[in-house]
Amino acid sequence: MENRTAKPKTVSRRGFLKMLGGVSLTGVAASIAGCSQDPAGGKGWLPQQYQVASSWPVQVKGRIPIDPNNPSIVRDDKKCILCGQCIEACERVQTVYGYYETPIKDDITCVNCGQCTLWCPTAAITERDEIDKVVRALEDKNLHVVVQTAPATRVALGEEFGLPPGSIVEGKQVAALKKLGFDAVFDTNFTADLTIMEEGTELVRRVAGDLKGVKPLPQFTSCSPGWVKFCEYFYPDLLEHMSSCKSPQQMLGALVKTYYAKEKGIDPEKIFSVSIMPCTAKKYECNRPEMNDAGKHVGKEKLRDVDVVLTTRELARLIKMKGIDLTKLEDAQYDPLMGESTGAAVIFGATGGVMEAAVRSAYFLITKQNPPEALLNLTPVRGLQGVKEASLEIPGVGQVNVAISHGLSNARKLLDQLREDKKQGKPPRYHFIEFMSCPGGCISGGGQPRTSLPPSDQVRQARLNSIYQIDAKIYKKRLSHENQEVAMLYQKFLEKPNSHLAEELLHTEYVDRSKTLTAKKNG
Amino acid sequence: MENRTAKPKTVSRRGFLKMLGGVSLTGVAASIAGCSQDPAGGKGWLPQQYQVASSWPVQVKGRIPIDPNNPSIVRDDKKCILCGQCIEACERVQTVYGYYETPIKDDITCVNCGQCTLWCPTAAITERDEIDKVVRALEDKNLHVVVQTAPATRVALGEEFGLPPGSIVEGKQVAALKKLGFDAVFDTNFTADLTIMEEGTELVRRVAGDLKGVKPLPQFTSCSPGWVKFCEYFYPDLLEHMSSCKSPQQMLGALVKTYYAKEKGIDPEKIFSVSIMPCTAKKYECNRPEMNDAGKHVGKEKLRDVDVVLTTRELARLIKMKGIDLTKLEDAQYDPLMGESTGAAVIFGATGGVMEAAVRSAYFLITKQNPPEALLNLTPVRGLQGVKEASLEIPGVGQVNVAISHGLSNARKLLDQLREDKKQGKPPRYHFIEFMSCPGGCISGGGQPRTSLPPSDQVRQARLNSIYQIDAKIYKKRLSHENQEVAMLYQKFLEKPNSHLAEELLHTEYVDRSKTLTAKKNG
Amino acid sequence: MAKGVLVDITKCVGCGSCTVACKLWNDMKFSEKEPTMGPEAKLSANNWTVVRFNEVKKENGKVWRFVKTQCLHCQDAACASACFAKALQKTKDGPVIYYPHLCVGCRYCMIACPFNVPKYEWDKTFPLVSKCQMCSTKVAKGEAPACVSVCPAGVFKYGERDEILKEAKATIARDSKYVQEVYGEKQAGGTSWLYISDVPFEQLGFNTKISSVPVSTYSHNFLKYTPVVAVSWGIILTGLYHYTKRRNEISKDSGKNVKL
Amino acid sequence: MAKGVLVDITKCVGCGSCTVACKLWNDMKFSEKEPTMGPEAKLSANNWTVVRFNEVKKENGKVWRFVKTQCLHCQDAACASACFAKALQKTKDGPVIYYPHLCVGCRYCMIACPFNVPKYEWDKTFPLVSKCQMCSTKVAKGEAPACVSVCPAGVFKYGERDEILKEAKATIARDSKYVQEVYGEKQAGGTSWLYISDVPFEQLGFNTKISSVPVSTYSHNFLKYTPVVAVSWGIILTGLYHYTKRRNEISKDSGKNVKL
Repeated sequence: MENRTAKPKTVSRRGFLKMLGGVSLTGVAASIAGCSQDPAGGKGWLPQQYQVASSWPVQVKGRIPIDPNNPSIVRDDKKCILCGQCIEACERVQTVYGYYETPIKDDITCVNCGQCTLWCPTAAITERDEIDKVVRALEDKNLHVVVQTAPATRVALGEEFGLPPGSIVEGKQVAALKKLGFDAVFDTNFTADLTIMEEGTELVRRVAGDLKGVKPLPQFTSCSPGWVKFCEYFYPDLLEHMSSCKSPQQMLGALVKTYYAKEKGIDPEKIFSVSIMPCTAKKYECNRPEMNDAGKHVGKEKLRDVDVVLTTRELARLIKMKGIDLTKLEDAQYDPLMGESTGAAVIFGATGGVMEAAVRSAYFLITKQNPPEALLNLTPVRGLQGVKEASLEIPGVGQVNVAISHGLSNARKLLDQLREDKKQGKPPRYHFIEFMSCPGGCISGGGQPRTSLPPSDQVRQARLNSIYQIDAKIYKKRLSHENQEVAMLYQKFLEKPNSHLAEELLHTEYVDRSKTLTAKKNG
Repeated sequence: MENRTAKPKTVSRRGFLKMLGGVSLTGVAASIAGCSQDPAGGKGWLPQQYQVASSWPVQVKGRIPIDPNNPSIVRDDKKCILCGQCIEACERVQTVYGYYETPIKDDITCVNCGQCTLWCPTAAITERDEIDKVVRALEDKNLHVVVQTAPATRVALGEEFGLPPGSIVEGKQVAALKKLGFDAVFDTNFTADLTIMEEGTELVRRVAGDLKGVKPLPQFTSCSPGWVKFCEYFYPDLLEHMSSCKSPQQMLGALVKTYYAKEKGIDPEKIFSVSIMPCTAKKYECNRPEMNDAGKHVGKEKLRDVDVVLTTRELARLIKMKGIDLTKLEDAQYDPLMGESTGAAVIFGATGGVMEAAVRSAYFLITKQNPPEALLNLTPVRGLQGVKEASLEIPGVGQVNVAISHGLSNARKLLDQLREDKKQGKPPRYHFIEFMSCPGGCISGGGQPRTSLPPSDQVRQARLNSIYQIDAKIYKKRLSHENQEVAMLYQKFLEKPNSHLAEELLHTEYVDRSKTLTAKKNG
Repeated sequence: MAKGVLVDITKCVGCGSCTVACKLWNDMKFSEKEPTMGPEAKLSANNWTVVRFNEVKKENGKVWRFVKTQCLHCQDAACASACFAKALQKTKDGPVIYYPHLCVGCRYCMIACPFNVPKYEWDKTFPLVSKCQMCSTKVAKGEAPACVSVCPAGVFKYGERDEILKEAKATIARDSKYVQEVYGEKQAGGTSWLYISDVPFEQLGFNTKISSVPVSTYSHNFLKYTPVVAVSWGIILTGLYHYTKRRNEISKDSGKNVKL
Repeated sequence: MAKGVLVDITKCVGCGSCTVACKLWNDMKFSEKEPTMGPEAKLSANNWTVVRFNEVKKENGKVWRFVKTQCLHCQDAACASACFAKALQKTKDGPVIYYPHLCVGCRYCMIACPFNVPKYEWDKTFPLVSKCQMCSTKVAKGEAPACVSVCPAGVFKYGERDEILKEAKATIARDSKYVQEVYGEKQAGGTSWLYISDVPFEQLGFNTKISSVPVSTYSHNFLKYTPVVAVSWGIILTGLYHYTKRRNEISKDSGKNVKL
């Protein structure tokens, strides 16, 4: 560092103070200031990529913006080392950051998927921690605290306790939740089966042309809230394709404070509804203003269908806080009424799983017969390829074409194609498309354990294998329409799929969010 | 923090000093110590994964050991944030860390591949910077400074200057090197073609049974020094399969101080030989004690065949330091004598490329005819699948089986299989196996630009595409045996492939390194 | 020649990378009491740069704008002129830099600065003045300031101030969305940091009342009285050092970390 | 109950993760002058833990062994006994912790410690004593010390000292490669940190001459003279503060950062 101005007349602090006779303090002051003649600052470090002549570009840099009010994720600035990995996740994997123009409007675009929390090497970015809310609810004796667990957490939670990737801990997870004091432990699988009934019926109606003009083909799955928000932001013109079905979490939430409350005679206002999800976007989803259908149904609009969502990681921390060793627990069972599930439900946790489950039951809904063995192991829709397709013969309907994408960069491929096809007036290529926000599906959701950093296909595959193992080997049933508790729900409460009450509690609408950003033109 | 011992009689520093009458200093001292009653320490942070009750395991943690004398990589402790990504790279991708037993012996096991430098989010781990040595050599007027560039740097260097991944900057790289003052710029492609002649001839001899007992089938490629060291550490029993050919870098090094020196009439001691490599292991390779064959040949054993290796990243820094904008340079040509190259040589930079190049010329060596078009685009050996195989019909030989692996975790699959086959006395499955240390091959070597963090298949694929584009569209020739400068080298200097002089300068031997570690038993 | 940085406010997405880079490079801590981002973000002895959040009315709705703030590094720096100890010096490169070993703690610079940039380390036992150095050691090596180099959104242009200013003018001339002014071109005689914006600067918290006459012109006049004034100040500062400090401590509502 | 850590020297690969964790968690800087790893690694006021490299003869060759060093947290801590100001206190949890606000700077602890662990902050204006706290705030929350939690090689076992000691004994009994001694079981009356090794401890720089009688037994005797001695020391320390400091500064050969 050169100082190019004229050499200053050196009046040092020490000299100055000495001059004033403040001798006793002088020594101290001088030694504080030090005798270094360096200018202030520049004593720290930056990652190497930034330390080159500035006229040159830096390849991997900066970090994503995060709204301080983001319901899903938060960042601790002191842990941020500006490595740029969040940008890799957000821009390259999810195609969110960098896909809108500046100046921004009044929103920090975020689909809440939380993949950045899996990529951040210091975990500066984490889920918004809401363990306290759950602890307080559990301690409140006036509350009846209900919990549901997503399909994918049962093949990942164990990793937080030292078990190998993909270890199946379904029964231990239930046991831990009961030990934590939850009054009822339900399985989101139950509403995954219910989703198949609702969404399958909707699909059959779209295919049959019942919903012509309003709900065209292909039908999009709607259970991944990150994907839904992505579509609302970037492809609002295609929202008519989105299934009106709520996600399984929100279906269960709506049923807990209606059906369950009614069956058990509990005041819905006294119910606190928690869900354990592999997903940070679920924290955002449960806060969507319209997600209070149970409340509306019972005339208390302030009630939320789901009160708090904890990620798998938060559940692990809660269990650890309470000193419970998950690995040593005896397996326990989900509670009845909404605890039964089938293999078709558990595969919701895997990319392609919703598709596969839907095909099984759609076959039944159309043909009134159970699908053949080949449809129970629909290998073309499995695995980690970014975009997958399959073509199925269903008697009476003919060829049904389906596609699957996971990771939002892959979603764009199918969406851009559909947009282009529609512009050119071409008939739809697919009848049904499954979209999942996270690469690998929910098993590698933004709320899952950080078992490799950043997430690796090795770990994803181990969890996928366990999901398919539960479907094929562990559960007794593999077809959603055979779920007896779902049948009972229709019998006792909802009547039939897509009934008026089902539409009220289990279906939803979407928001055009394109006004909050200026999407970049593709290409 | 509880203090469970008996409450101490509080004699504060301030009180104590006051008691002594040192009042004037008391205030100062007290305010330095602060009035906080916390114990010392614990004011910092750790990545979140470490901040849980300790009885529970942490999934992603710690860091790899690095010998302070490691010739390839160094680490700056102040930038380390213990994220564990180096372990992901070293243990999961490369299967080095964690694959040996403790207690260790007298070596920090490292294959010098430098993948950790691509995974370290703060670049705390980097290549050992040797730019200074090159700058000093360039400034020394007594030295004739020669440089060679590896096949893969030409499709990556541009990224450091803001060009998109895979941009082809062959001519600009040469221009930059000339501008930096190198006296001759050679192409490692030239010795890649030469390698094909030497290694192809060796393969034909192994297949023909000329080397029976000594050099069995399959033959392993030997141009990736990380792979070679890996085999020396973990599979020394299979070293007889390793081709005796030096890597193209070391062949060129040996020729610069013999053939080139002789042709140009330059004292080999006055030549300073630099190479620009996508690889940190090349820094280690040029320091292997036996890599002084030119020196031995001319009677000066202290001469190194290659004096300094710079990675692509170091070259970029050097160019930036000198204020040269690579993107604005006019393309320049490699210097004659060792500047010609073919498409077969440039694909050395891609996984499967050495194999493909060898097949092209082996076909010629065996049949005396050039291979058919299908063999020039050997798609089964291309792409990013971890282990690839192909089976080729070569007239006169019959079926030739080849396999390719990249990323050392994939190498283990082929090596364990071969070991098992040999134990059971089975005939070899393959004739020829290409092993590359780094996933994707040299285009994603440990010395390449950190264009995504950690390295992504997207960037790897972009570079691969450019490599194959150079082969198919840019270079005039696609067959190593058509390289005229290689032919001239044999004519003027080496006589013929595998000649006595060729063996002396271009071939090498390997070291059993299994004594420096206790390899973990597989499984 | 003097370097400059152009800040294009329309491009900022509010990620705050620049604030983190500043902390990392200058080895300073984050403090929850002094946010570096958001509506409450303020420069302080410990925050050399902050990104202030603004919600402003625009056309038929509201928009969010983020304003990175730091020392503007005036071309003719009032702080440097006011500093008789030469602890603050304007360099040819552009940065106005601070030498702690020369500072006598008189705080004239704080009075002189029209942008209210230099801060006093009130919470230290022996406080000094503190402000952005524009990463002078990096600039001297041909590197951009830390904050500039890390921006993923392309907010900054770094280069010769003359060229940067030309570019700024060309940009606002080309695109009518911009306010037709380059903030910093003339303010206080011109600053090294320049801003362009699509929202009027006064709505974003910029001081738009600053004259284009370099403040140092005034301060030079004023400084002829320096020797006398300085000595008086010096005595006060030295003699009553702990009392002023204590008063300041007590006047803060943070009871927790009261020293002395 | 009192926690302990078992260090199995045979498992250490010398990565130094533990040294980095200590710096991160305790917010301390790396200094090139004071390496935390290698043959020259030494505890200092700024290095609460280091990993010392040793090349030792074994069987027919040489082997490398790495020894993590830090305060051993004696069960009956001489430093705590020697400290009349109670600035050092042995907790029930195991850690011997240091309260800066209680310390008078007498440095008796440094004299008392048989392992030469507490260090004086010679390079600070107002030096304090400095040593490993065994991450007492983490331990209190049920977490392991930072260094322990980050080890990728499984060198450490953290838990109740009693159980850890039992385990150590079982391990060395089971595997003849180990030296048949648990270092720290009895030394100085027993320490919270315990070591097992396949190389004799004296070859790895351990002080093997330490008696098994707690040093505090001596220091308690000695401490009955404390009041008088302390006052004298206090006067010397306070009055001659800057002179001793200066002497120490000058006695170092680092001319560069001489203060005062």
